[in-house]
Amino acid sequence: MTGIRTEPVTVNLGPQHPSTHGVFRLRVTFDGEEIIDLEPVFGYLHRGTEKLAETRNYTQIVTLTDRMDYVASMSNNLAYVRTVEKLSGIQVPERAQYIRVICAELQRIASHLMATGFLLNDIGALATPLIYCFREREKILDLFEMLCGARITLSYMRPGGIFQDADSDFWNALDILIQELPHYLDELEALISKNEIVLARTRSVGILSDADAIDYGVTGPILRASRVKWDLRKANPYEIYNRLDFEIPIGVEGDTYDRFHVRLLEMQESVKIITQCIKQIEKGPIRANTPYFIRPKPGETYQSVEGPKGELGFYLISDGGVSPYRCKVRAPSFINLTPLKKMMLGWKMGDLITILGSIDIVLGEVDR
Amino acid sequence: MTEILDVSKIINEINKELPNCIVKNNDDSVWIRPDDIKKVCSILKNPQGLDFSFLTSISAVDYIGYFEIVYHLTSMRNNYSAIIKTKCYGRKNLALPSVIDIWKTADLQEREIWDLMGIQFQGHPNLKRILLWEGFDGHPLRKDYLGN
Amino acid sequence: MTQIYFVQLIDFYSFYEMFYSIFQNLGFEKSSSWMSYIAAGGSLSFLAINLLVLATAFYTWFERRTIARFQVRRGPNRNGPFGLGQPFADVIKLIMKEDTIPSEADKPVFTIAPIALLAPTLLIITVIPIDDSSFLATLNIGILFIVGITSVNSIAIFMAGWGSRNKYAILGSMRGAAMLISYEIPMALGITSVLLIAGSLAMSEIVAKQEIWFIAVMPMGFFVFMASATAEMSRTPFDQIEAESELGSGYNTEFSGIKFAILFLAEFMAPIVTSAVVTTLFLGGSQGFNFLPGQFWFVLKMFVVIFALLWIRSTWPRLRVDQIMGFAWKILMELGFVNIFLIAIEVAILMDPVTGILTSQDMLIMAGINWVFTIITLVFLANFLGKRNYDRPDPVPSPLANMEPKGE
Amino acid sequence: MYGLGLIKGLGITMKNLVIPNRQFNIYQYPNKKVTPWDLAKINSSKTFPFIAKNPITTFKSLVGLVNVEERLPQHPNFRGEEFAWYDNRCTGCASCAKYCPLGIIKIVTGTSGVNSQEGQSYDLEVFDIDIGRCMFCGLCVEACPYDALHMGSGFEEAQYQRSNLVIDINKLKSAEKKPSTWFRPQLVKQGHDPITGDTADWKKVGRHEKPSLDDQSERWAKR
Amino acid sequence: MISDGIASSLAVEISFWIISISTIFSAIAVVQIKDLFRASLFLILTFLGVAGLFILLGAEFLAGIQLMIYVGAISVLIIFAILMTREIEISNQSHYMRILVSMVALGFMLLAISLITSTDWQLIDERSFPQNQTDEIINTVQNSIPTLSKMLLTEYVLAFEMVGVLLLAAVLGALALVREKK
Amino acid sequence: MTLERFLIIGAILFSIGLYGVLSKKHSIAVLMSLELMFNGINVTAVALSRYTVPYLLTTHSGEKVVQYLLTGQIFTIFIITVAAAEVALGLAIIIAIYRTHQSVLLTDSNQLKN
Repeated sequence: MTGIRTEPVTVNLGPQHPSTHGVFRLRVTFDGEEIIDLEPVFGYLHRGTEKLAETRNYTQIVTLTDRMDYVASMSNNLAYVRTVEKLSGIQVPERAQYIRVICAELQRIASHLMATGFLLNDIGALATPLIYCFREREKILDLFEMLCGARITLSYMRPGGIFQDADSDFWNALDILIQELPHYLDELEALISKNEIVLARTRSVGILSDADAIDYGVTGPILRASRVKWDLRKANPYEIYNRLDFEIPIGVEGDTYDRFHVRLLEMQESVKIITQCIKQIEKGPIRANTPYFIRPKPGETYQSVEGPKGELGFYLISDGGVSPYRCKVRAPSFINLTPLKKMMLGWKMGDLITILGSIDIVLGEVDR
Repeated sequence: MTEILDVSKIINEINKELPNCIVKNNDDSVWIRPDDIKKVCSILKNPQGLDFSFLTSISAVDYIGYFEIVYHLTSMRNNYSAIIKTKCYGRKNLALPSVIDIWKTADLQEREIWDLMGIQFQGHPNLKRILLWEGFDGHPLRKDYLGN
Repeated sequence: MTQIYFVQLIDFYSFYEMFYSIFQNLGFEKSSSWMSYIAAGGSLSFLAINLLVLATAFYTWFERRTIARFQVRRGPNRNGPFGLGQPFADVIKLIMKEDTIPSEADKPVFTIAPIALLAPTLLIITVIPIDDSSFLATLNIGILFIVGITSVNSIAIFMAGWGSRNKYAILGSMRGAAMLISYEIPMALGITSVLLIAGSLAMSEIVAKQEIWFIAVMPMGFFVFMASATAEMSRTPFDQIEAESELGSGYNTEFSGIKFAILFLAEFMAPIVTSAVVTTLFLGGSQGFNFLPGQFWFVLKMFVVIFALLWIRSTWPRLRVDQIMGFAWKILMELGFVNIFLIAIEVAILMDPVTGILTSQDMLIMAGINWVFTIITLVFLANFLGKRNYDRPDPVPSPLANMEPKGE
Repeated sequence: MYGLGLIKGLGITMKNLVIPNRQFNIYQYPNKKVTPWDLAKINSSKTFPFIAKNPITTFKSLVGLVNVEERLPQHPNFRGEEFAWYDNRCTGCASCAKYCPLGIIKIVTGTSGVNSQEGQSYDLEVFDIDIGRCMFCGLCVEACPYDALHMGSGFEEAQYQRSNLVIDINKLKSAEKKPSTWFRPQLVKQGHDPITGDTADWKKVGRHEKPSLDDQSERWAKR
Repeated sequence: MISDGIASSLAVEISFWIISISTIFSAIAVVQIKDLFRASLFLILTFLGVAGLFILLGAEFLAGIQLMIYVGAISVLIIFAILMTREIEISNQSHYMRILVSMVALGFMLLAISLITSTDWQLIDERSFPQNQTDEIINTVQNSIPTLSKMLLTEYVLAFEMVGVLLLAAVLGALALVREKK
Repeated sequence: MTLERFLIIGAILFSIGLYGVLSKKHSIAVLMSLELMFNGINVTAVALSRYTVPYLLTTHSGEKVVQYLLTGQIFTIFIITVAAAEVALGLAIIIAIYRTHQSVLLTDSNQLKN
């Protein structure tokens, strides 16, 4: 490409910037409008979750995981309690597993709605699709409020199950939501994914090839957008996912549009999963008999779930005490940022924002 | 279901090319000599061999006497996983070869380990503090870090 | 003409005569001429500024309410009836805020920039004929004046961006200047096609010639003009100058207090002024049914245009900066040229060579030809452009992953 | 066709503008503008008689000057501030303090007091909850073996100073007892709803009742 | 006749002086001010002043053109160039010969002024041409745009076309010069 | 003094521009001064066309030559157009020079061939 070369300008995008999705900072060097270099700067929200976890007992850490990916607390809880259960050999009752899966999928819809809305906001749609998305997300948050009394920081799951059974309010509201949601998702798709301006802004922008995606270790919708059909719900079925029938949507070439479209499709799959769960669920206990102070045998385990952002894993090492010896979090948002430079170099400033938006980071998880 | 690959297969594969680099092993993980970690990783990544194309995560654990670096590997094509470990002894000037040439995903994770555990990765192009600021004193995830 | 006049003719000369007689009666025999010039000018400016500022205040309320409804929200509704007091509360808040100037800023440039942005917008309204009269109705270069005056905007945006010594602001103002210059060309082309039929630069003449509204006569010209006017006032989908998700706030990042209020005023005045210009050029100005005065029809048409702008603003995302420039140079300019070419041929054939008059029958013929031509062109362009972006293969799973357990 | 998507988008936004049930569930907290129709409903009279009787109020509400209070709808499960603490259930065992992940509950017990639930117990001298640092996870409530501590349902606890955010024992004692039904299935069974203003006394909230004297003596005697 | 109405009033006189003084002041500022960006802003002020002079001279069309091209296009181009070359700090220096040059310029100005004032200009008034054309002349001068456009496309059509070609060539040349080869 | 004062303004603008052209180091400043000179000439041309009687008008008094009253304005239109072309080219050259010499000062670009 030829063009007028000008002096490079270094711009600090963030930590306070409307579309860095938190306190993320990018030090970008522009040549005119084109990105010639960039360096992500992290740590503005670092709270030392892993260190804090070493001084708390296994139940208390659930509250810490809420605050990592704060738009998808359920998935964090699920990933954590699954690791603890594996470490200490707790068997979870079936009803609890079903409710966990329903919650995780609801949370996935909520998180994807937020990602889609903010991506559209980054493209410049003046918050209209964002608010349509939030309208639906709000209903899911209302469901969570019925379930566990909180909307964002849920702390719903406990090692061994969940702390409280869902009552009839919840099931009725869930039925209504499941009936309405596909319609709204279709409308959202019609509003956005056929819009020529969105296509012009996102198609073939920030392509990440399949080999690169695996090499850079990205997971979740970004990996699937790059044609890699890899989903832990199918590849390594946890809870009761092997009893459910659902598809893994993949993208065409791994551009921003695919990342965005895969999320739209995944939401519809999640609706399917929830419908099946509602049909299959039976009455029963919701929590295994676990002591408050869990003392697992010395050992270590790594367990991961497919969170909305990608593979969310916990690596726990127990020394036989009441709190883990080491608690390492494989945070998908953090690792998904690795190919940032690969995706962004050579694109314009507007593309930088959309590519970053399509990765869908949450700074609570990036910095932990 | 992602299976954990039989350790003997990994040992065979490594021993074919690099004998004497395995320190010990148990049911699910293999301990490698720290100097050979890069070569072992490239053997494991080999698409014709075990094809561990995906590095799930790198973790560092401080066992007071030594540090253990844990590599969780996944093969996406064959759907199995493995755990490779290595030990670094001492508290100061710890160094380990970087695997960033083999898996690019090691970039941010190795930086994080350097930041929080203080293990240097040789060959990493941009080994700076990541979550804490430059000029921070100490490495807070170490067990002997007291803070201020 | 049995029209009821709520407002007396407010043009410069009626003011002048009024003041002239007043000064004559007061006893300034000799100097009454120039004094009444100054008085007339002053009172006209006062009127224009206050009218526009009030209209802008109302417009901000209208915009916020309308967009809020589009976004399934409520919008401001607390302050006074229907939230109508909100703009005034905003102004009071902005005035009372601390007026910060960055220490590195180019202070005089930084200070003058808001005024330089506001003044051209204010000037435009003086030549708009609201019901057969305007503040300066007799200006015979009316539309040229508008085009010339709007080009000052880019300088003002440059001053604001450069003066605040902020990288976001400079990026925004560089984008702004490039974009405003580019879109002036299609805008001028759109206007030229109007002038070809109207045969005059004066705004009142253009209105008088619209026996059939020009939007019906030349839809393509309207499209070109509307698109470039939207870009000129930098609203979605062309709002690259501010682009709040990319540049923070673009050229007005560093402004606060009363300076920001003035920038904000200029920015929100632009849709009013633009819709007035569009109404005059394409929607027949104050033409309408006789049972209500012309001002009413004019304002009604303005509201329709503003509503359409808001509808678009609340629906469409923003284009990228190179796509915007490409749209101006590759599509709009060509469409503008084609439109002029077409109109020129039609005018040359249909116009009475002696009197130079286009009858309404002629215009109907032109309208028929132009609509057919426009639809054909747009469909052709759409298929031509759309092929590449719409055809997308089905996804093929990558061979690098296999979720089935090994052995199966 | 290229360009149709844009027009379709315009149609969808217009649909959302026009159809009323597409509107976001907006609660105009803390008060709501009302129309004359709503006012008539609130005063439980028919619309037209109401308008005829109160023309001034009708006009005022038409221009949007009449407000009525509107609360945010909450589920009874909502876990909020204003802990509900029943001192005659509490034995001062400090399980809550032990379970708090942040360690913000401070309990000091004195010499023996009497607990209505279990007979003898410690006397609580200090019971401070620093809700400035509380994250409302509810682990303390979950830990309480005697159902003495409950989450509240309030959320309007803004203070000018952080030190005012510490709830001490007097505040806890004197506070209105509106426990949330969170982790208290017995309250759900009773249909308790703290948002409508239900208060619950200590007998109502517990999982177990005070045993009669005979029961007690029998229990100890069997040992 | 032509000097009737607007041109004769004192208000126009006042505006003439305001416009001309500010024009000359800003022209001096263009060459004297240190900061090049501000100098370019003063250049814009000069352009605006000249547009005002055009309006006073009854050439509204030219004033519009002046606004469009000088203010809207040329000055923005200049500012772009200033920002692109990024040497505002070097600023608006003069070289060592400036005193000599200023003497030359001053001398030229004095010469021109003396020539202007000493020449006996043959001004338009009613006596200079036949009575039957007076109305036409007034119409031509006061409503000049139709006449101008007609002249551009009849008498000066060759020049008009050539200017168009020149502009095209200039645009292409500028693009060719500025483009980087790779 | 109606004509003369406009002419004097034109002359002053021209000589200020002349001073700038001859004395400035910065090439963009030179270009700006050049624009000042153009403007001085424009003012002069329009003023002359407004106030003086064209030669043709005096000789061909019987024919339709009234339009020649506007010759000065036509000239100005052409001058403005040419100025636009000149500025575009000039700035392009300046940027090209800046790219090779890393300087915009005329004193620095004293080689024809780099």
